Amino acid sequence: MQLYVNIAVLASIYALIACGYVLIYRVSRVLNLAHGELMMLGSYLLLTTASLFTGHPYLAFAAAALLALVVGALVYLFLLRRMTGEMVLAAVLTTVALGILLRGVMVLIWSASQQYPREALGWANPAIALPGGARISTFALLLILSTAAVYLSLFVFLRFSRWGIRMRAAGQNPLLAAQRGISLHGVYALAWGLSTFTGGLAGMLLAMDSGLDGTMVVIGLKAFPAALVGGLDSLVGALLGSLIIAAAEIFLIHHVDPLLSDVVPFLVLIAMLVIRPWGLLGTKEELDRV
Amino acid sequence: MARQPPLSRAARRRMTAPGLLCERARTTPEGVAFRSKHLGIYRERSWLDYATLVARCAKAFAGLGLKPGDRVAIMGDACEEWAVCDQAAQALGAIVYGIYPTASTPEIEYQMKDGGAVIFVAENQEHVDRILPLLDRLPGLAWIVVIDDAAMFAYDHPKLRPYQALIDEQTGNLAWLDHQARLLDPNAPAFIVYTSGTTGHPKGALISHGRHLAATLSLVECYPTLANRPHRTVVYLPLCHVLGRDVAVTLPLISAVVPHYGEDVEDFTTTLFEIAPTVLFTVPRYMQKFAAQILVGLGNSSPLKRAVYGAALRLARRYVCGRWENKVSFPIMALQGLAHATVFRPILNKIGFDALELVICGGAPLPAETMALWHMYGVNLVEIYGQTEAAGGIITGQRGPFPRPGDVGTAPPGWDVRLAEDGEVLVRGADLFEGYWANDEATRGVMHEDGWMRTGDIGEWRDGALRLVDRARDFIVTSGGKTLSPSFIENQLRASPYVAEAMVVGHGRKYLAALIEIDFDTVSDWARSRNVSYTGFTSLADNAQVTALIRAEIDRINAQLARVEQIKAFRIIPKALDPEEEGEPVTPTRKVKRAQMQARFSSLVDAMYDDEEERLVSDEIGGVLKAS
Amino acid sequence: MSKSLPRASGYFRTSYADELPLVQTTLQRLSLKAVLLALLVFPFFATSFQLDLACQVFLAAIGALSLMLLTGYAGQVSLGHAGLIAAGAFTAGILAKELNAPFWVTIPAAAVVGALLGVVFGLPSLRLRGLYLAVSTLALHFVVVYLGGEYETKRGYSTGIVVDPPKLGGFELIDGRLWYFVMLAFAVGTLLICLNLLRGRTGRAWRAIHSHETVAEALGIGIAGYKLLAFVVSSALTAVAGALFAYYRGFVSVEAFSLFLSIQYVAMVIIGGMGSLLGAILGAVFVTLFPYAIENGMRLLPGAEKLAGAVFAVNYAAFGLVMVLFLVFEPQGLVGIWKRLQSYFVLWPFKHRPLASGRR
Amino acid sequence: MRKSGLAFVAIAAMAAVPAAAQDAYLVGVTGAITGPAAGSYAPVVEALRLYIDRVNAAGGANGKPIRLIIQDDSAEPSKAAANAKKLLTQDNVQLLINASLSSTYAPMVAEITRARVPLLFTGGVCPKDVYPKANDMQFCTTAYAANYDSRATLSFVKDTAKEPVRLGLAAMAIPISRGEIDFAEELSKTMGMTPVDKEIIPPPTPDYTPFATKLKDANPNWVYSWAPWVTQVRTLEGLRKLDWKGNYIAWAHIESELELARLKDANLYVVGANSLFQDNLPVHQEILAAAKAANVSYPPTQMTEGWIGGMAVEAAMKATPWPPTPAKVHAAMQGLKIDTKGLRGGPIEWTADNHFRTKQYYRVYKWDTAKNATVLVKDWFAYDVTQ
Repeated sequence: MQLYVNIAVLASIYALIACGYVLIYRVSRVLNLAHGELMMLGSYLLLTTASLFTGHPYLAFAAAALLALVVGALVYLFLLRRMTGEMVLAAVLTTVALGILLRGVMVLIWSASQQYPREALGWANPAIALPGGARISTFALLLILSTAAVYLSLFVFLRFSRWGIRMRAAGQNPLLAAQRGISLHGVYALAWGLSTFTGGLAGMLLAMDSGLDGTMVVIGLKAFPAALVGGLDSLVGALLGSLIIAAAEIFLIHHVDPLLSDVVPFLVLIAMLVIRPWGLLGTKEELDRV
Repeated sequence: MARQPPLSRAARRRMTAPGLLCERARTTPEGVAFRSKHLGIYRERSWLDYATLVARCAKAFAGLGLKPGDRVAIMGDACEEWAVCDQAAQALGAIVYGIYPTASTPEIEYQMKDGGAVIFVAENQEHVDRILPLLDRLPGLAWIVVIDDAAMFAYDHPKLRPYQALIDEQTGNLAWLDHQARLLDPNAPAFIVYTSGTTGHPKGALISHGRHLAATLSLVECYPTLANRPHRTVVYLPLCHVLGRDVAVTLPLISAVVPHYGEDVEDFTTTLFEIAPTVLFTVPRYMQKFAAQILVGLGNSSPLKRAVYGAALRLARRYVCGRWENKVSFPIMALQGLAHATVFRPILNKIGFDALELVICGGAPLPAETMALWHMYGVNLVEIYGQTEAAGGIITGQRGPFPRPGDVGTAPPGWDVRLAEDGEVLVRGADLFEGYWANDEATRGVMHEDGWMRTGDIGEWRDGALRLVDRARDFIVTSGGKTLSPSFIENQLRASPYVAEAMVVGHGRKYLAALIEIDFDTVSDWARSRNVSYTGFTSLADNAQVTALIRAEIDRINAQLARVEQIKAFRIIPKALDPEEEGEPVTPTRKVKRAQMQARFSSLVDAMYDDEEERLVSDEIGGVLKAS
Repeated sequence: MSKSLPRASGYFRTSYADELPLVQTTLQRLSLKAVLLALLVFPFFATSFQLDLACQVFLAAIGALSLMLLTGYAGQVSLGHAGLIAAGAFTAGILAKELNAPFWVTIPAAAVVGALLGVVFGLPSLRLRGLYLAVSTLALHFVVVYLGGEYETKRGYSTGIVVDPPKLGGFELIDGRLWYFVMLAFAVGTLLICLNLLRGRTGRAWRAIHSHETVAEALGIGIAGYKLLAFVVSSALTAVAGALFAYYRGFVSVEAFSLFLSIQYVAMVIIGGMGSLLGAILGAVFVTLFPYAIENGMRLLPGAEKLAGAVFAVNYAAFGLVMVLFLVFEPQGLVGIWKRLQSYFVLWPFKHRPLASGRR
Repeated sequence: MRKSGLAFVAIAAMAAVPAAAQDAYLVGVTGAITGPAAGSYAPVVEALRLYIDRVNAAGGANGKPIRLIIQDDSAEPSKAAANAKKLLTQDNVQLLINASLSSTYAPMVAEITRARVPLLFTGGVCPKDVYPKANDMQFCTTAYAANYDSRATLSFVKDTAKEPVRLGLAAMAIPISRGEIDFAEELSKTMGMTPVDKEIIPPPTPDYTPFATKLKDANPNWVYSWAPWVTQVRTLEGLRKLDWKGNYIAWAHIESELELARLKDANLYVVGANSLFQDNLPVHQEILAAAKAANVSYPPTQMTEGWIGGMAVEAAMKATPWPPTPAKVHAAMQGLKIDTKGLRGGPIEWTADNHFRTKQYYRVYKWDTAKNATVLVKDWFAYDVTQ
């Protein structure tokens, strides 16, 4: 039973992170390799708001999440907007460079030590017993719930809201969308904002559950195969991919060799790429050349 | 590339071009006769290759029934096949004449009828298309030989023959050609050059083998470097022009000049750049054009670069003045060396002019300003004065190096030049043309019984050198009774980089006015650099800012002119002058036909005077209207 | 991308063979000689640290050139470069350690291993393109590094395999100056291999595949073969760089071949300028030396001593910042700057080439 | 040309080489100041700098200042090698210090062996090379001592456990940690314990629960972890989350003092060689004061290792007559005795063939829920370093 809980937790972590990749890729065909850093930035922002709004943990949390949204939009407006029309690889490398820059800046501001935003907010993280003898920590449960909430609202948003429809339109055919009067820059900025928001949320919840240090960046990268296995432009795919990767990882840890957990997501990924390069639920597309 | 033994004119007069070709092929079979760009590389043709090609072509022509005395017309841009066909026809004793590739259909028809060619050599399908509709009216024309048959797959005319196939099936060789050449009479006519007169139909000047060789020798006599060391030159003037023929066909035979043909004449700037010629034969229009391009290019350059250029130019001005006087102080020379290395040489390198030792410019008057500018850039530009009727030779030429601009030099040995009472330049010598083809009346019009030939140009002597004043009949007498030379003023106007062509009018009028054709390239560059939007030539010509630009240019030129010579009004013609179009008031060599021009743009001309009247009136009354 | 005309007038070709020489004009020949001379003289004036930097640059240049071949010319994106370097380094390290193999065995062996891995890395390219291909190579990188790590741990070389300096008849290659020449020779050799491949049929095929695969196929180019060839050549060269790295640094360890290394190589290619071998070299120089440059630059700032604790974080951030600036403001890369600089002088004193239109 | 400005700045900066002052003892440091591992090594470098600043303020060594030249290697082996090369050949340091991950050791050792400059490890694990019979050039001051640590830990476990020990082991998937835990596994068998499970956990993992689940399922009553602090503590938290109530013993990294107070876990033991700040020795007050004055970005409780490293540098330089050469520094270090003023259980003594220490002292701390404070469970106990 615990195994399934573990899978659920890991899958929601991956899914919450992966939807950030998907949101941006879906509308602008750019792979955001700074997602891990932006995620970490989100959790550091929480650290700062926690010290700003001492005694108001919810306010601090909301402020940090909002800040993450704004940061994402700003990243697009000031940086990625200038990369439109360049090679896709150059845009991807720009996000890599942004990641390096952010990492340096974050060490500069918050130093490289372990941080515990949960303590700063004054919250506890008791474990909850589940039926079947399994246990889960409060924030891990919260993470699962948040992931569910985020995905649900994203589905609703993309399907029914005006901006959501615009985002889908811009993703399907930017030229046509622009001709219909949709502000592409607005849509892209929104996608970046939402992506950083969800990523930041993932970072914050992870940091609340287990602490915050420089390795969070790498966790951001680990969610990447999940997004790709599911199909880089499909939210449902990201969910499914996360589940597959998480399940594969946990079964391997438990039954084969924990060491493999590092390599397995990528092995699953290779297998996927060979069979269905565009992912489980992704759209088959003629990909851009370099 | 063996040096030519110096041969006298008299000796040359006893030779023929095909004969000389055979001689070269025997003495220096491996020497490079010319290079011709084909699919990106410059194919080298040795003298033996050249002679063999000519032999096979001649055999092919003979196979087509060409007999001595028959005429062969060649229409096309300068290319190696042009020269080969020319030599082949001459070798058979036939008479060759070229038709300008830009000639209009009536002109083609006239020249085909006048010359009576039995073979028409067309460079490509474009020229075939021009001749085919005329075939019914040209019963004497037996064959059309097409040099480049790339676009000919859909043509099926019994008179069409592809050049390459003709050549390929022949086995002519040097010995055969030699035999043919020995049969030739040096005094027999070799070719006809149609003079592109500014009035009436062109007249065909008939020129014989020997005299042409002897006359062309005058160039080598004037500029011994041509024979003294190997030279590269670029062929881009049409070969039907006598200067073009000299460069591509005759000079290589009697000097050490190696012609280079580009892939296409249109690309001749590329060809110039790649070849970096050491001598160049050109007409003023090109030198003006190149200068204009350089000036406009510099105008668009960064302020630093412009400042450096400006400084170098000021220095060069001092240097070149001293150079003309043959007194240059050492510091100036050293500084000029510096300026040359840092500024002028890079400029010249861009257009392939940096290796030039000598630029010979003829065919039309060269504006002194243009010449001075090239001298400042360090290009040894000399002006020659010649006429088709001089059989390919020059009447006078500046020896240089770096002669003072303004005259056309002195006559080479063998020519007598004198001025008639009215100032007309008269020339006498042993190597003049034979007469006009089938037009004895015209021949008599220029050839006096005493051997003097009228050139139709007005000249004067200045410091022992001939200075051309004007074409004899091109004078303007204003209503004020002043006699003015329009070409002098036009030359001044043409010296502006923005003016392609200018015609001054004012005969019987109160003042002078000018019709201006703008130089599309430079003006459009200028317009782009100032964000002036335009769609084409006409919209550019219409543009108020362009008008202002030209007005400024004219004002600048007016400042150097006497009061009566000043241009008081001008109009920009709305359309580029196109020699290819029928009835255009311009010759294939882009000489303006005055009468036609005036007729064509009469409304503009009239407007200049009307408008001016109105303006004068409005000036008078302007104050009144504003006051009320 | 046909070969451009010489930059100076007066160079015309009378046969197609004239198109082949790598240097066309006198100026080019002279500058090539000057550069070669400078490269040959440099070690006699440089400190050992500068020599070390130069060696790093040469190593990076080999890697960057081979990546440029693959990405910049054949159009196949790879994020697995570090994996290939690791493969080369481990091949050399393992052979030297286990079999005591001399370097003239290990280096070709590394090339062979690289070539084989190239086939493996290249296979996905037959089905994948663009980012997906990049990700598949990334996955292979993880596999290579995993295997290397397993070897290290299982054999007990927990802090890395120590590789003895290469020996040549009892003579040990440890001198920095000697290493400089060895690295230079390898770098120049790589450059020549790339140049020769690119100016022939192979290079044309790669470019055709890069521009348009379907059209290239229609032209009769064997897409699969040439793609795999690109991977094989690039991987073999990269593995050689890895083997050299192992000998030069004297050790092999998985930690040295992180994903960041792959990113650095991609950065070299892009910062240098896509589709240009010169760009690869410039990119290698820039990316290798830039961190040291920032460090020295920071030292020059007033009060740098006070910032000592923050200097390195700033360095790190500055590297990212400069990369961002480059990508945003200079998408042509260093080679773009170089070309502008060059055309400033080549076009001197013009801004554009006059008479370029060819119109009369 | 605006864009090429960047390149020019870079070139200009390259050209500027800092002038080396030759009136000081020169010590080169390369450490993981940035990068993922920075949390464990940056405080060491910071403390080292602070200590040397104090020494210099007090007149330096033999009247000459000690100049630290610090380089960042981000825990990358090749960067460390390049740093070493630079410090050795351009700055001509007389002593080189490594405060970085163990993967940087091999390339640096290769460099110093050639240059004949002593190398001091102050941040990471002491390599076997400093143990007797020591490698000539390598020295170490850090608390970690491979194999001794596990011996001390397991002996403590054996002494403390009231029932047969079913030992769970947790390592991070880096060679040094895996090697130590493998050793501990074998050792535990000889000591009569039963190793029930060994988890090797990849460094960046978003959730430790799966590993903890497996560990818990093996039902150990003791879990021993010798790995970077992250792995140790996250595994513990995972186990606790799963309601595992057994005893957890881990290595006392520089973070442990704050972490014990944070976790407040009654069954968490830490084994270490450094005394914690709660002892409030004069030297601790000294560190606190210095850290406060310098306004450092890392908690002063993490500065012990760097401080000891500083003590070693000071002692070595004071024993080196002016003008210093690497050989003189090396000679001085061969017979050095560093008084750690209570930061360790005893002095660090180096001999010609032991560059580690003659005696390695250990202490065990844990959190006492009743006292709501960290308490000493077992005071200094020592191992002779002989082999």
